[in-house]
Amino acid sequence: MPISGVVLKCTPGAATSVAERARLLPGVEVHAVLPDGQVVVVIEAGTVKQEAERAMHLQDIEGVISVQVAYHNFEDETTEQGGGYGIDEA
Amino acid sequence: MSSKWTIARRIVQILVIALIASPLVGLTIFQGNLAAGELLGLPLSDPLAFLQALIGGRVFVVSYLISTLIVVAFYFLLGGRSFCGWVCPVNLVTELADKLRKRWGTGNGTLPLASNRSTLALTLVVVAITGAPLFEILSPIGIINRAIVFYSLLPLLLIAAILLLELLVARRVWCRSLCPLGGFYSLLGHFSPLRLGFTPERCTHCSDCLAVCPVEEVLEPSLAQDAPQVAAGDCTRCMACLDVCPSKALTVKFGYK
Amino acid sequence: MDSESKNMAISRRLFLKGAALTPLTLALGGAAISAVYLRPAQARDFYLRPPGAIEEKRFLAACVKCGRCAQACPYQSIKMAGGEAVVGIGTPYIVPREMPCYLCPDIPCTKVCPSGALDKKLNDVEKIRMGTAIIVDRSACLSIRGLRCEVCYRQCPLIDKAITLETRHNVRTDTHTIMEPVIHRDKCVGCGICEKVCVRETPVIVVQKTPTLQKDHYEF
Amino acid sequence: MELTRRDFLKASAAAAALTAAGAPMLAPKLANAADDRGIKWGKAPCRYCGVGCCVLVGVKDGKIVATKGDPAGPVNKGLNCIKGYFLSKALYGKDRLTTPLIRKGNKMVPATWNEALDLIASKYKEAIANHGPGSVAMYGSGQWTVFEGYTAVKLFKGGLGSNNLEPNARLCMASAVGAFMNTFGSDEPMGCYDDLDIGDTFILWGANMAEAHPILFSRLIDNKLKNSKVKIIDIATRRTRTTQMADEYIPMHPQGDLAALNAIAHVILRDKLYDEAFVAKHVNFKRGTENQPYGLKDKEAPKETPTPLTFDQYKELMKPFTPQWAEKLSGVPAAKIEELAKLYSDKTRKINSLWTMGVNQHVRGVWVNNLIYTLHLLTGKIGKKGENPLSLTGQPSACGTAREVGTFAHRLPADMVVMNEAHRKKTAAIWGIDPNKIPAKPGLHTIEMFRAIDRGELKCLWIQCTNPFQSLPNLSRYRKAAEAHKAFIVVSDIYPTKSTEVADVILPSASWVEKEGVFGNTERRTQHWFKMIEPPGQAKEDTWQLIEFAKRMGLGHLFPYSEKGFYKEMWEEYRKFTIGTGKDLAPYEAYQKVRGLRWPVKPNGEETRWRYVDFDDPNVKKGEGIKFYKAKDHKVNIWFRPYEPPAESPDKDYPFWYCTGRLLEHWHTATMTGRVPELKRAMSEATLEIHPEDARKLGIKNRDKVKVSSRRGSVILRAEINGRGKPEKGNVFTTFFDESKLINDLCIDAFDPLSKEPDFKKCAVKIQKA
Repeated sequence: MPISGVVLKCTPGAATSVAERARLLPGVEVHAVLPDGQVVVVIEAGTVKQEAERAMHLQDIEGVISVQVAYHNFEDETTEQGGGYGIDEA
Repeated sequence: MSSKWTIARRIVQILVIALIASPLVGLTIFQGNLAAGELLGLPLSDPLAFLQALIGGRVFVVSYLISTLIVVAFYFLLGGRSFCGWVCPVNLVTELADKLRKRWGTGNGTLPLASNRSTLALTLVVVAITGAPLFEILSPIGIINRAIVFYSLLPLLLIAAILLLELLVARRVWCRSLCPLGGFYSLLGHFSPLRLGFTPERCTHCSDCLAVCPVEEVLEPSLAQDAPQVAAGDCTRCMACLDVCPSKALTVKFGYK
Repeated sequence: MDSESKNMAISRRLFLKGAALTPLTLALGGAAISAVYLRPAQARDFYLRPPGAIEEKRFLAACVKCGRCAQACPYQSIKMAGGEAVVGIGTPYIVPREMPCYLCPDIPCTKVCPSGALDKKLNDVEKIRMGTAIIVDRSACLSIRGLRCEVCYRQCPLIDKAITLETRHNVRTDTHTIMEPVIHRDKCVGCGICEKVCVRETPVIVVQKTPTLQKDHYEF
Repeated sequence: MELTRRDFLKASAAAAALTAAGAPMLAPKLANAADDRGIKWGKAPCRYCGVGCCVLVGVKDGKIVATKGDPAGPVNKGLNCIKGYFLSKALYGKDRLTTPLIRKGNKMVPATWNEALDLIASKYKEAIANHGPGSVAMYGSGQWTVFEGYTAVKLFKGGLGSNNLEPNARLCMASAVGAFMNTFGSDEPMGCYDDLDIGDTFILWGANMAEAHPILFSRLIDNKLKNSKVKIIDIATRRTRTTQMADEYIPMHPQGDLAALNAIAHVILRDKLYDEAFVAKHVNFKRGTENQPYGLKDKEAPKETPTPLTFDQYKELMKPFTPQWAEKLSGVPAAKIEELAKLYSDKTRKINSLWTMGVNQHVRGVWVNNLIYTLHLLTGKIGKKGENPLSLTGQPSACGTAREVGTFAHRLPADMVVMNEAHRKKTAAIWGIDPNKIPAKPGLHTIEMFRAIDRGELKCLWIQCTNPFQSLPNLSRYRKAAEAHKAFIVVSDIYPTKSTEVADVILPSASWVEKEGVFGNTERRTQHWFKMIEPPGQAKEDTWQLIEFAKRMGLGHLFPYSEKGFYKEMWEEYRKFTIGTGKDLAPYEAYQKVRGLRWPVKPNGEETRWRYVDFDDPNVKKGEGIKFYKAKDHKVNIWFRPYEPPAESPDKDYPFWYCTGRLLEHWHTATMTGRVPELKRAMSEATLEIHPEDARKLGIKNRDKVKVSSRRGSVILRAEINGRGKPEKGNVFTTFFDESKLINDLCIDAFDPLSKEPDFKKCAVKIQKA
């Protein structure tokens, strides 16, 4: 279950529209739009490859200057199943 | 020896309690209590409570004054401390204490009669200085009233304390000596036109009336002087002396002599 | 006669003793009660007075404890204090969490008050000032945490006047609105309905004695 | 703990990113792991409304010890309304039903499951033997899980040979279904909740979202906070909490929607504001049958025979519906109608229409739904991101169960109907039964079902998961019939209700996470949960009850699922109905891990947010743009629907409009929320909202007790003036949750001839001081 926390730096005034578009991408959750024009998102994906793809899509959004990964988790979690009621993500 | 006055008095006392309790069964003839109430639309207010509210709360309401004056006029006409003897529910308690005391022979002391005028004065002074309605806070009358209507039972401890005091220390100490409302009515009653008449010629000097009178200071001076009237404001108008007098030397008289 | 004179003697002695002692006792009692009375703040925390109650210190004197306001209250919101209230014994009070004031349009409690402790002339429920509601625990308020609760707001009899909802973006979810109940002290009558209906175990919105208004010169 | 592992990772990710961005104070607080020790967490959709919020359920020692909003839930992101906040308490009321009860005279006597089920089976057998399968029925719910609804459909339509199966969704969504079907050829919306986040113009037709769809409303308002262009227009007969936050409020007379919508269309046509190319490519015009009765007489069976129209004929027909004409009927000023027409056709605006019970509970409910689609179809404002009509549902699985599984008297799974032979054949093939077993004639719809009890024609009725003897209109007729025991009535529920009062057998049910289940919400999101706790006492889930009954009816073979793979096997069987229909559901496992998926689920397992569009729907090829592939010839219908008056209007004797509805604190008849002390305290009794001026004229003051009477009954309520809702002059409003009031008794049981959905929003009452 690769999960990463990403900071998007945006052109002035574009943060809101960037957040709006980022939210529409699969596996992307917008966590904050900061007043200084940065957008904080969390990417969730099935595989590291898919995750990288999703990060690329973020780069493509109009108004995004840079994509900076601040946190990255890619440990394989498949061994940890069976604890809860349908909430383990493989 | 008849006891028709005592019976009448008991009926009135119980009727008063019944009136106070009447809203509990949904009746609307009487609302409120002895501090202030409304009987069949007629507002009635305790004059001492009025004075305390006026002095302490610095509020003046005309209708409140009128309702107070109605009460003042009523007791002025009846004279003496007729409120104490006929209306006040505490009287039932102190008379019970008196009975028990006589049976057990305890607490035979007596405190001076006039001190309730001092408590009246003190109450008004405390109210004026602190704004606290001294008597309304302690009033066993209010406590009994609220116990009846609002089931506020804890303060009844004060009533129990009065009962104990009277049983163990001195007879009728609350009503005779401490109750400022009693002090107020004794002042008012002093000027009442309705008085106890005394016909010395009929008197057999049996002293039955003196024995039965709850306030010995009332009859004794007048009888000793063969005065035609008993002028004391402290007479509770219990009329026990009338009931007990074998020669009808005591009567009810209207007017000053 | 002998025994009689003896009795008289005793009574005279008692009389003299009483004459000295009684006023002294009474004076001490009065002083004690006055001392108790010097803690009015504590009494006020406990009491929410019925509508139209005059300033607390005067109210305590002006109220003759007749209970007519309580008898006139159709919701039994008004209770009569017992001995635990010390100086306030027998005075009417409202515990909003149990039964708040529902602001009867004709305000019957004030109409029956004989002594003026409750202002008879009060005719407009919006002019009642029993206190003011305050959110005492913002972190426990579900609405402020972004949940759709706002029960206090919807139940407020002066909805959109005494309590309004202030909306702001929920930064955490980024897709929802926080609808925060905001109390307007100039409009709040202190009826306590919000305190009664608050869904938290300990209500986070409670009616308090009107706080001292802090004056400054800023106007917006 | 494992739950939180994922959230923990996500929260850590967000925290790290926020710290990197220089705003660590915004970082989410990481849950203290020690707090969760020993608590096993599971995910589930909320038990209440159609919004479909996700919650996390914490279980310890076989008891729910905590619930919280699920931060991973896409709809609510960890938030809930106040009902959802107290979800677990709804299961732990003191008077949970825990044992089957059988009526002996006036008493309900505890019985074993065998006794109760044997009795029910014998009664059903007797009725079928003597009066045919048409004499037995089942009344279910939009709160049934998919499994419960599916079991009931298979049992009744495929087993007992009776189409007398109805969900309470007939009282709530039937009109929306009718219009989806006759317009698009497939039920349920093309758009989704994302439209609420990205659209900029929202027209609410008689919907109080603020209270009835709390979390969605919070999303809608957030859009407004972020985007100054957003405009929310509330068109209604009553000022509500929604009005308070809307940009504009347009008061309208009851039934005025028919006129106002027609006039908006008139202006769009008159001023040529329509999208000519879109209309030419995608739209057919039709005229339905007019002047249909209102279903006030028993056994009325109105039929619609449509006639095709050309665009020109349609334009000609629409000519009389001028804004001035509409102003008289609807109270909406002509200028406002012109404005709305401009707004609907404004190319620079993403326009959305939102509606729910105000439109659906309507004697011409399908018509109003049709007319809303007319505006979107004429202007081509449909099938776009952030621009769609969206019918909001009321119940957690009105879509997933009642509509998709098809528990209506005329429906089969996945948009199929009993009247269609091909549909019956397909169904029979999946079920492995003789196609002739399924009757071709629709069964009794809800109102007719309860009327048939009164007439003595229906002998047995089994009610599960709903409370009709509080919620039906013209209640006293149906209560009296039930009280006279004109039919054998079985009620499965979790608490005593106004319906168990009249039951002959009461069965204790398992609720929510006491069983495994699947719900489907408004936006086609299918959500799964596991069983987490045991039901109390002998309570059993509704599917078990039905299958045990089926066994006694000799129909056990219809449910050949293994004990271990029960839900998966049933799901996979049900899923067969959906494959290749554009309503494709995912394999069972897929739902166990995610917070729901919106159908049609793509072959790669991804969900579809927008239907009929080439950028998202897998059934539309890239480059095709919009394709209404479920409609005949891929063309959808614009219907000519004129104005017709309501079944009953105020008059001299009954001068007020009476409208009933829902509020935030309670759910429907408060069977569950009424057991939550906090909610009971927050809202304890139904009140009558009345306009201050009307109240003044009647001498009614706030909180006075008033008697409200219609031709059918009366009820005493406290008046509420200037409260949370303010009806327009001449209207009064009240809420139906209060079981001590039975306010629906006053409602007329008139219904839409097309959808058979009763009108709870319009009847005439008088008001007196009590």
